[in-house]
Amino acid sequence: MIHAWLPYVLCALLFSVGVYAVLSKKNLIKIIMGIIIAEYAVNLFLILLCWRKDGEAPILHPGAVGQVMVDPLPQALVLTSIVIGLATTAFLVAIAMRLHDRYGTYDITRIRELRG
Amino acid sequence: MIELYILLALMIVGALAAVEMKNLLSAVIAVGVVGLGLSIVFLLLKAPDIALTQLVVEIVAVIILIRATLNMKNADDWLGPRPLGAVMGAVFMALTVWMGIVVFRSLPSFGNPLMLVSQRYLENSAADTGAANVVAAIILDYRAYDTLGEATVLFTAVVGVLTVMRRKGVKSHGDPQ
Amino acid sequence: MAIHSDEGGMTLVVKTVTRLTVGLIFLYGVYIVLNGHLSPGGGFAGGVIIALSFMNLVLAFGGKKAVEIVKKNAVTAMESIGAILFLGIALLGFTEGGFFRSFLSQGETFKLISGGTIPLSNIAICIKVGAGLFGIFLTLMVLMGSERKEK
Amino acid sequence: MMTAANIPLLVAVPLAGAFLCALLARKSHPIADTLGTLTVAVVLALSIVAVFSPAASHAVGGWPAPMGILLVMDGLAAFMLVTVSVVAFLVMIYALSYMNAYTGRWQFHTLFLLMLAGMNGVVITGDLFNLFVFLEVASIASYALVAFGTGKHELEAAFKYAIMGSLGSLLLLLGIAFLYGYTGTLNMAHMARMLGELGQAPITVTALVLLLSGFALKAAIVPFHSWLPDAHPSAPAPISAMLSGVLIKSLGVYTIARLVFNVFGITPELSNLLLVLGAISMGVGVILALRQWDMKRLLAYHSVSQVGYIILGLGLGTPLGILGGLFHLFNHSIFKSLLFLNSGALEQATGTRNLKEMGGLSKRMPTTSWTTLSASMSISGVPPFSGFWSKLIIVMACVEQGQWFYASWAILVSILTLASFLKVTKFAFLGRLRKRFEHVREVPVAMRFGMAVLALLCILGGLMLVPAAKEMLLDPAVRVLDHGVITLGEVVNL
Repeated sequence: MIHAWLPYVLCALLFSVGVYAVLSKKNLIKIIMGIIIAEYAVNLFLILLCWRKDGEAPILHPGAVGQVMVDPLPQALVLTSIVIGLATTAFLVAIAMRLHDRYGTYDITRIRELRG
Repeated sequence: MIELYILLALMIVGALAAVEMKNLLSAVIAVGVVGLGLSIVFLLLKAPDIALTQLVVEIVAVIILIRATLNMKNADDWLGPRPLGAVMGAVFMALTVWMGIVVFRSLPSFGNPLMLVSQRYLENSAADTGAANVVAAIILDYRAYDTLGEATVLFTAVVGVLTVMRRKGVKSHGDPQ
Repeated sequence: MAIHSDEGGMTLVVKTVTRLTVGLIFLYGVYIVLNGHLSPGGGFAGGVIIALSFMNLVLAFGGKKAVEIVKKNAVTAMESIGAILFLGIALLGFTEGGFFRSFLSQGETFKLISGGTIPLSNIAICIKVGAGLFGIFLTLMVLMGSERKEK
Repeated sequence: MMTAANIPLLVAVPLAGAFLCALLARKSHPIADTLGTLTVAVVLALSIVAVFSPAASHAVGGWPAPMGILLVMDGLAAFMLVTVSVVAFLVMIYALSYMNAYTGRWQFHTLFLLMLAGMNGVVITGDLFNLFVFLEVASIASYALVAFGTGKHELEAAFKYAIMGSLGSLLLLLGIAFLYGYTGTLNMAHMARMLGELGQAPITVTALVLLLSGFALKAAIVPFHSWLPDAHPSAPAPISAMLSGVLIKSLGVYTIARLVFNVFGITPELSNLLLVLGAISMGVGVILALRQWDMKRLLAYHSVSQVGYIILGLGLGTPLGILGGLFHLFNHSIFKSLLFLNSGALEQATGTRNLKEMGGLSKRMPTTSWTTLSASMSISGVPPFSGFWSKLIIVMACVEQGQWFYASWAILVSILTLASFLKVTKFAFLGRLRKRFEHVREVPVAMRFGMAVLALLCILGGLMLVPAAKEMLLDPAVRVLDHGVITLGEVVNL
C-alpha cells in the first residue's frame, strides 16, 4: 500500500529542499542551485505521474502490438520544461555574473541597495 | 522498484549536501550529481527520451554554473543562511511533507495513471503521424505549438543573455547617435 | 589547421584526446537528430550534443582561437535562421489548411523517411538549440573573460 | 473577418517579427524600428478585427481538442488583445525616441516583440500547459527588459524579479501536474468537464491554491507583490509602462479570471478569497505609495493597489462586478502606462525622478503636464475621466451585493489615491520653476504623440459605456466569464 504514494512524497521532499535553498541562502549561486533542484523535482513529479506497472517505453517497434506502454504525454511536457529550466538557469547565471561585476560579491544581503 | 527509492533518497541527500556545502565549486558538482541521478531515475521510469535530454542539458547547466564560480573571491564561499528565510524554508518543508501525505492519496496511485487522452496517442500515433517515437510525435505533431513556444523560450533566453552581457547599457552623452 | 600546444586552453593531452573525440560527439549529435522520430532523442537532445561538441573544442583549445573561428554574430544569426525555419514549417502548414498541419506524406512507419514534417522540425530545432546554447556559452565564457583584461 | 484559420497569426506575426529583427536588424537602427513598429501595427489591426468578428476556435495541426491544442478567440480574449495591442502600439511609438539613450536597439525590439507574442499566446490559448509555456516566454522577455540598462539597480531588481518569477512558474507547473494527474487532460474545457464529473478532492484544492499563488505572483497581488516596486521603476519607461499596463494583467489577472470562472467555477469561498485579496492589495498599495518621493516607485505601488480594484471587481462574481473589473482593467492599462510614460518624459527632460527636486515644470513642458493631469485625475476617479466610471461600477456592484465594507473601502482608497496624485501634480508641475530647469525643453514629438493619444483615451474612456460600444467590447467578455464553466470551443468527448 505504501508504494501508492511514497515516490510522490520523496519528490515533494526534493522540491522542498530546493525551495528551502532559495528562501534561506545568501549566496546568489546557491539560490540559483535551489531553483535548479526545484526544477528537477517538478520534472521528476511529472515523470512519476506517467509510470505504469510493467509498462514499456513509448517507442513503437514493428513487433510491439497491443503492448502496455507508459504515458507519453507528461514526457512531452517534461521535454519542454527541462529546456525552459535551462533557459532560466542560463539567464539567472548571466545576471548573477554581472551583479558580481558591479557589486564585487555574490552575497544577496550586501547587494540590497533598493530600499523603500 | 526498490532501486527507485534508493536513488530518490540519494538524490535528496545529494541536494541537501549541495545546499549546505561550504565550497561553492563542490556544491555545483553536487548539483551535477543530483542531475545525473535524476537522469538514471528517468531511465528506470521508462522515459529514455527524457533521460538523454536531461543528461545533456544538465551538463550544459553545470558548465555554466562552474563558469559562474570561477571569477569570484572565495570569501563568498560560506555565507550563513538568512534567518527569516531559514524559518520560512523549514515551514515550507513541513508543509510539503504534510501535503504529500494527505494530498497525494487522491491522485491515482503510483503505477496506474489515468490514461484518458494518452491511450489514444499510443493507439493511433503511428497511423496519424507515421512516427515510431510517440513522444516525438506528440511534441512535433500533436502539440507542435507547445514546441514552438518552447523554442521561443530558449530564443528569448539567448537574446536576454546577450542583452544583460552588453558592456555598456546606457549611452554616455558623448556617444554618437 | 595547426594547433600549437602553447596556444592557450588546456594541456596537450587534453587537446589530442579532444581532437579524436570531438568528431565522434558531433556525429552522435547528428545521429540523434536525424533519428529523432524513430529512436529516443530528437531536435533538442541532438542540438545540445552538437553545441557540447563545440564547447568541448573551445574549452580544450582556449577562447581566443574559438572567437577567431566562429564570429559571435554568426552564431546568433544561425539561431535566428533555425527559429525562422521552424516558424516557416509551421506557417507552411497553412497550405494544408491550418497552422502546423504536416504538409509532407507520412512515408512508411519504421523507415528513416517517415513521420511527415517531424524530421524537418527536428533539424530546424537542432540548428536553433545548438546555435543558441553555443551563443550563450561564447557570451558567458569568452567575452566575460576578455572584458576582465580590459578593465 | 477574423476567420478561425488566422487566429494563430496573432502569435505567429510577432514571433516572425522578433526572429527577423534578431537576424536582420543587428547592425542598423532603422530596420529594427520599422520592423518593430510594423509588426505591432499588424497585431493591433488583427486584434481590432478580432473584436468585430464572432467567437471562433482553431485546432492547431488539425487535431481535435483534447488531442491537440485548441486556440480560442472568445469575447474575453478579444477584449484582452485589444487592450494589450493598443497600449503596445502607443508605447512602441513613444519608445522610438526614448530608447535613443540606450544601446542595443535590436535587442530591445526583439524582446518587446517576444513579450507581445508571449502575452498574445497566453490570451488566445485554450490549453493549460500551453498557457504556461507562453507565460514563460513573456516572463523571461520581461526579466531581460527590466535589466536592459545593465546598471547596478536594474540588475539587482531584475535578479529578484527573475527569482520570484521562476518560483511562481514552478508553482504553476506543479499545479498543472496535479491537475493532469487527477483529470488526465490538459485542455481547459475538457478539464472543467472532468472536474465536474470527478468532483472536488484535496488534490484539486491544492492545485487551485498553487495555480492561484503562481498567477497572483505574476499579477503582484499582495502577499507576492515585493518584486514589483523594485522591478518596474528600474526598467526603462516604455517597458515599465508595458509591465504595469498590460503584462501583470494578461499574465496575472486574465489567467486568474479564466481559471476561477471557466475551469473551477466560482464558489462563495473562492469569491470571498478574491474579495479579501483585492481589498488588502488596494490598502497596502496605496498606503505604501503615500510616502514615496521617487515618482516611478510611487506609480509601481499604485499598480499594486489598482490591481486590487480589478480583483475586487472580479471577485464579486456578479455580472455588474465583472463588468466593473474588466472595464477598470482596460482603464488602468491606459492611464497607468500613460503615467509611466510621463515619468519617463520628466526623467529624460530633468534627469531626476525625485518629486522634491522638481517644480513648476508645467511652464516648460505643457504636453507632459496636461497628459499627466488627465491620467492622475483618471486614476483617482475624478468624475469626467475614465477611472471614475469603472470605480463607480465596482462600488455599485459592491452595494448591489450588500458588501458595504468593500464599497466604503474602495471609496476610501480612491480618496487616498487622489491625495497621492495631488502631491505628484503639486510637486512636479505647479510651484516655482527651479533655476536648474530653466533650459528644460519639451520631449520630442514621437513621445508626445504617444502620451497625447493615451491621454485622449483617458478622457474619452467613459464613452465605452455607451450601449453601442459596451455591446461590442465589454459585454462579450462579461458573458464569457459570467457563463461560468463552459466548453472553450468544441471538445471531442472521449
